Amino acid sequence: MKRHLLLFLCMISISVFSQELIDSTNVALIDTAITEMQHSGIVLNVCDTPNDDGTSITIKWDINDSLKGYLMDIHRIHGECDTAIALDMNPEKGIHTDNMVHGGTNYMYYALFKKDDIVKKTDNSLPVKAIGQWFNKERFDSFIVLLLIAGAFAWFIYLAKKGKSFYIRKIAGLDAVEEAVGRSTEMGKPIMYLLGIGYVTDIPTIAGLTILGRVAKKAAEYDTRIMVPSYDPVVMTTAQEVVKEAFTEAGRPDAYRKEDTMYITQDQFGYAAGVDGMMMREKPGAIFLQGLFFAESLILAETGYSIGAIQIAGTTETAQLPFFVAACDYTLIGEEMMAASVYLEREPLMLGSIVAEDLIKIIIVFVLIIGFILGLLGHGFKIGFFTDMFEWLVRII
Amino acid sequence: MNIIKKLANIDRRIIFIVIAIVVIIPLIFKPKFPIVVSEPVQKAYDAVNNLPEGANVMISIDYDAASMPELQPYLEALLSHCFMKDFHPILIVQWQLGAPLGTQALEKIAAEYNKEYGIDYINLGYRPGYVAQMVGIGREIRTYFNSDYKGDLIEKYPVMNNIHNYDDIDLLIGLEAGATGQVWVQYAGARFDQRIVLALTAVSAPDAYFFFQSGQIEGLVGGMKGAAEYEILVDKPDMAVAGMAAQSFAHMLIILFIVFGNIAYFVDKRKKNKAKGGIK
Amino acid sequence: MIKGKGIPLAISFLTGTIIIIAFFIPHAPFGSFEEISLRWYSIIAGFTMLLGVDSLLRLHTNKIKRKENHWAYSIVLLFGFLLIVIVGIISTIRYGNAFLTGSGFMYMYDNMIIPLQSTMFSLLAFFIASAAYRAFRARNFDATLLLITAIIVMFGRVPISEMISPKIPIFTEWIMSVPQMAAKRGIIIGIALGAIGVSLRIILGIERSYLS
Amino acid sequence: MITIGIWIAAGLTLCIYSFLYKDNPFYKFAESFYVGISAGYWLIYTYAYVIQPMLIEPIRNRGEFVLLIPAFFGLIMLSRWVPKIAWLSRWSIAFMVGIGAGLGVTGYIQGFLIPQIQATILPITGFNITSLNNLIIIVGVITTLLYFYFSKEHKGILGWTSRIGITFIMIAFGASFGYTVMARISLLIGRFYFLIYDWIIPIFG
Repeated sequence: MKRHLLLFLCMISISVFSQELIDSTNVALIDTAITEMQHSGIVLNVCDTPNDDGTSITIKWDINDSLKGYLMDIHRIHGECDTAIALDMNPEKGIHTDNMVHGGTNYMYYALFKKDDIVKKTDNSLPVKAIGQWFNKERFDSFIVLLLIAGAFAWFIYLAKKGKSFYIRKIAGLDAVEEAVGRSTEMGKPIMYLLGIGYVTDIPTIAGLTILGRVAKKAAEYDTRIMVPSYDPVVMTTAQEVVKEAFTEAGRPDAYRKEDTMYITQDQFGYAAGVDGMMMREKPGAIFLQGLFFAESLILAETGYSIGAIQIAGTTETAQLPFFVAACDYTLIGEEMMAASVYLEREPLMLGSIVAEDLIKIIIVFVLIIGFILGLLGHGFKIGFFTDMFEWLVRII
Repeated sequence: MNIIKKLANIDRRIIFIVIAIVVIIPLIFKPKFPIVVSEPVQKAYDAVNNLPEGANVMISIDYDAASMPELQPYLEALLSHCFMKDFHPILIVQWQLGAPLGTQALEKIAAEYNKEYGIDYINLGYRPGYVAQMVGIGREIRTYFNSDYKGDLIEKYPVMNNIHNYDDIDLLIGLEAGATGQVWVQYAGARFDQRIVLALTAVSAPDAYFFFQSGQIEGLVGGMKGAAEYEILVDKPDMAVAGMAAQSFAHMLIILFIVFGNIAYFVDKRKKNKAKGGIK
Repeated sequence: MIKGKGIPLAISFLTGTIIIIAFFIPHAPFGSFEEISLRWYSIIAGFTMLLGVDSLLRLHTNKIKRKENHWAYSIVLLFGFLLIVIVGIISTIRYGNAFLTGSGFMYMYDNMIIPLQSTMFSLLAFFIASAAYRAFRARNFDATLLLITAIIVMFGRVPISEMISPKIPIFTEWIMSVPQMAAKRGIIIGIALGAIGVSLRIILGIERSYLS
Repeated sequence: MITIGIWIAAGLTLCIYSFLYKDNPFYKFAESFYVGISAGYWLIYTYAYVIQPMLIEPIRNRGEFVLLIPAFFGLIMLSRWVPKIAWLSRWSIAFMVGIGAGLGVTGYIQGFLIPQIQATILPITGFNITSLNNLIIIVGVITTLLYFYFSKEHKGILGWTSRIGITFIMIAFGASFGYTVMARISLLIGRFYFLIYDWIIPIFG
């Protein structure tokens, strides 16, 4: 079902793109008007702005030396209506876009060049229309990459659905979850799970929520309290649901305490201070820091270290990872954290998507190696053919 | 051996006092240190310096009081630079908590150079929804900023006459304390080819080097040290330059801490190993 | 039926897909979808603020009612909250917008929030010093490398090293712009791929933990 | 002239710093107060910058009734208060997550992936410093990327390259560590600057 939807998506995109090719040729023929400048021979080009929604017209001109020091006004004519769209502009820029127009209407433009008392006027341009495009050609490269990635995903998810099993390597920090929860239980201390200061739309937060589900389930099995102080109210409500479901799955819905997943404040340091105080008071035996962390990471990790908790951290914020590496027992670095959620779920479709990501990585590595070889042969050994190939490769990317 | 062990288990509060002293004393006596300008800061300076006459420079305040010591000195040096060259700074704010900081610096430096509000510069203030805004400015800045920070319509101010979207902004300078800078690169840079210079807190600066190398940003000013370099470049040494002495001593102290901590660690480890050997 | 995950999954699928398609289509109405949806996002997020405030107030009023440990501080918290909200409402009525310079609300911002926030941040300097002393150990090759680089960078980025040899800052800059940059780029490419992966999984409904 | 405001600011600053001695009532007071006022601040903020200008004003003055859709999603978010209909809030969450996911895909491809790959295709021009640096960059990016290869055990060539990768990563982390230390010290300098020059020195004239 999903595979079909994905294919459908690709088909629509392709058909839209081919239609765009036809559109754009028409645009080039109809919408370009060239106007001569009085006395100076300056050419003013007006045309529809490409790759937009049809509410903008681009005006271009080449300035010559005789107009140095002049200021420029541009006027738009529509029927009887003459509107100044730019005043006292520096003409050296050579380009101006008028984005206050309606699509499909004919407009004309003229410019005034002013210096002291001298005013030079251009002829009115030929009528020009703004037209919306159905495909943004500047984003063609992104489109190809998206197709490539989406294709890889579709393929591996298809394989996973057909029952192919995939391997995923061991991730050290995750195997320690059991140990951390177990030790906390032995000591009769609660577990604290911090999702950082991201929102529910931030991907590390989502990965953190998945890992939370697993940790909460373990906690429920061991009958240990799990506290989730939150920074964002949406994350809080989502976390409540995740924990509740985990407790239900573990067969302990009665042990679920809603108030243990609480809101602190939506202020970075208010949050850090609040969590800090809570750590000092509750002395959790294990602390998980999985999500989006910024400057508060050090305060949290240092306090956690000082109360002697086992700490398992993970974030994508590279500036905070060094502190986690230093103060925590295990750290999931960047993408490891996202793979972690898959590793925990062991769900075939998820595994398939990780393999798809790995395939893209291999493609990137190959592109880089080809680039390196071409660069070496082309620029290092000065072989013209390879130089051209190298420039070509850089350009197409 | 005993001394090392004792020192290793020293009370945290002693460490705290030592670091406080090391920062306070140079702040009071203000010794002078030479400052060498690094390449990314030089590039940031050149990007501003080589702008055409009357250029519009959009400055985005994406930090708050918590990062003020790192970015405020740069903001002041940058504004001085813009006013010296008669560029038009257009101030916008993406972090609401930073709005008063931007306004303070802008009014202070504008008064120094006798610049007039609305003609030479403007302060558009804060609007919520930063990604939507960055996308929106690509089409028309008035969708989001139809009035300035006081609520006056921008049509009143000639400086905004010809400014509609990124095409009319010669350089965008983001002062960043978080991930907003990446979003500028991702949206204003990637989608609209806006030229960007970023000034970041030292925490975020290392993560912006690949943008600098790839040319997605043209210059990079990192932390108070970067601000000090910029102050030297515009020849207006101020708070950042004054802070460099305290910065130097504090770094030396922390290096010392790490080295000593590790010596204690290795001595301890060797002892333990010996003890183990003895039992065998 | 209606209570299940079907409708939410369909909503995620549709919004995600439309935003991706709209990215490539500048023509109306697609061209402005991205911007509109981001504004809508802000509005919905605004409502969720109420949930958070409610949770916070409920937690602390319960603490006061049950006279739990440190309940007196809950009173301080409620007092701070009510104080700024009342001042904010008064300022809004008087100035039309509480955020104008000179309002009582901004006075509280300048003299309470700024010092509290920036002092909280500067505590980090102390914690970093103690972490440097007590936690940063050359346990293995990786940690040793991390520490040595850290020391070089810390030394090379302050003027004191420039007095000893001008080559030190140059070497530091090289570390930053060559090996450091390369590793960060590798990491960011990985993160970008991972993020795209998670996003696609959400859109396709494979990742649904956020709905549980 | 030192105002009451500066005394309040200095007082709160010292309350927070008292935490360095030990957790104490002064710190707890400042902390609770901070959490309270920042929650209140964001509430007022949400009204003044989101609900009022983005929802109420456009509907009332410009008749943009389409905004009732996000308002509806916002309201059903509040269904969490009524356990019976709490499931409705999933719709809002799904909507927000959907937006995030859609933006994630296009934003990362256009903003990160393509430009960063392009910038890593660097020429090797011969035996010189630039070429050496370019070589190091290419090797660094490739090996770091391979460290994050998950579907194969890190043995043999892959083990060897990911070993180099983690070395690069540790150098990068070391550099980040150094820079972060720098940042924090700067903040301390800023705070002491305030205490010395805005508060203590004016007290003594």
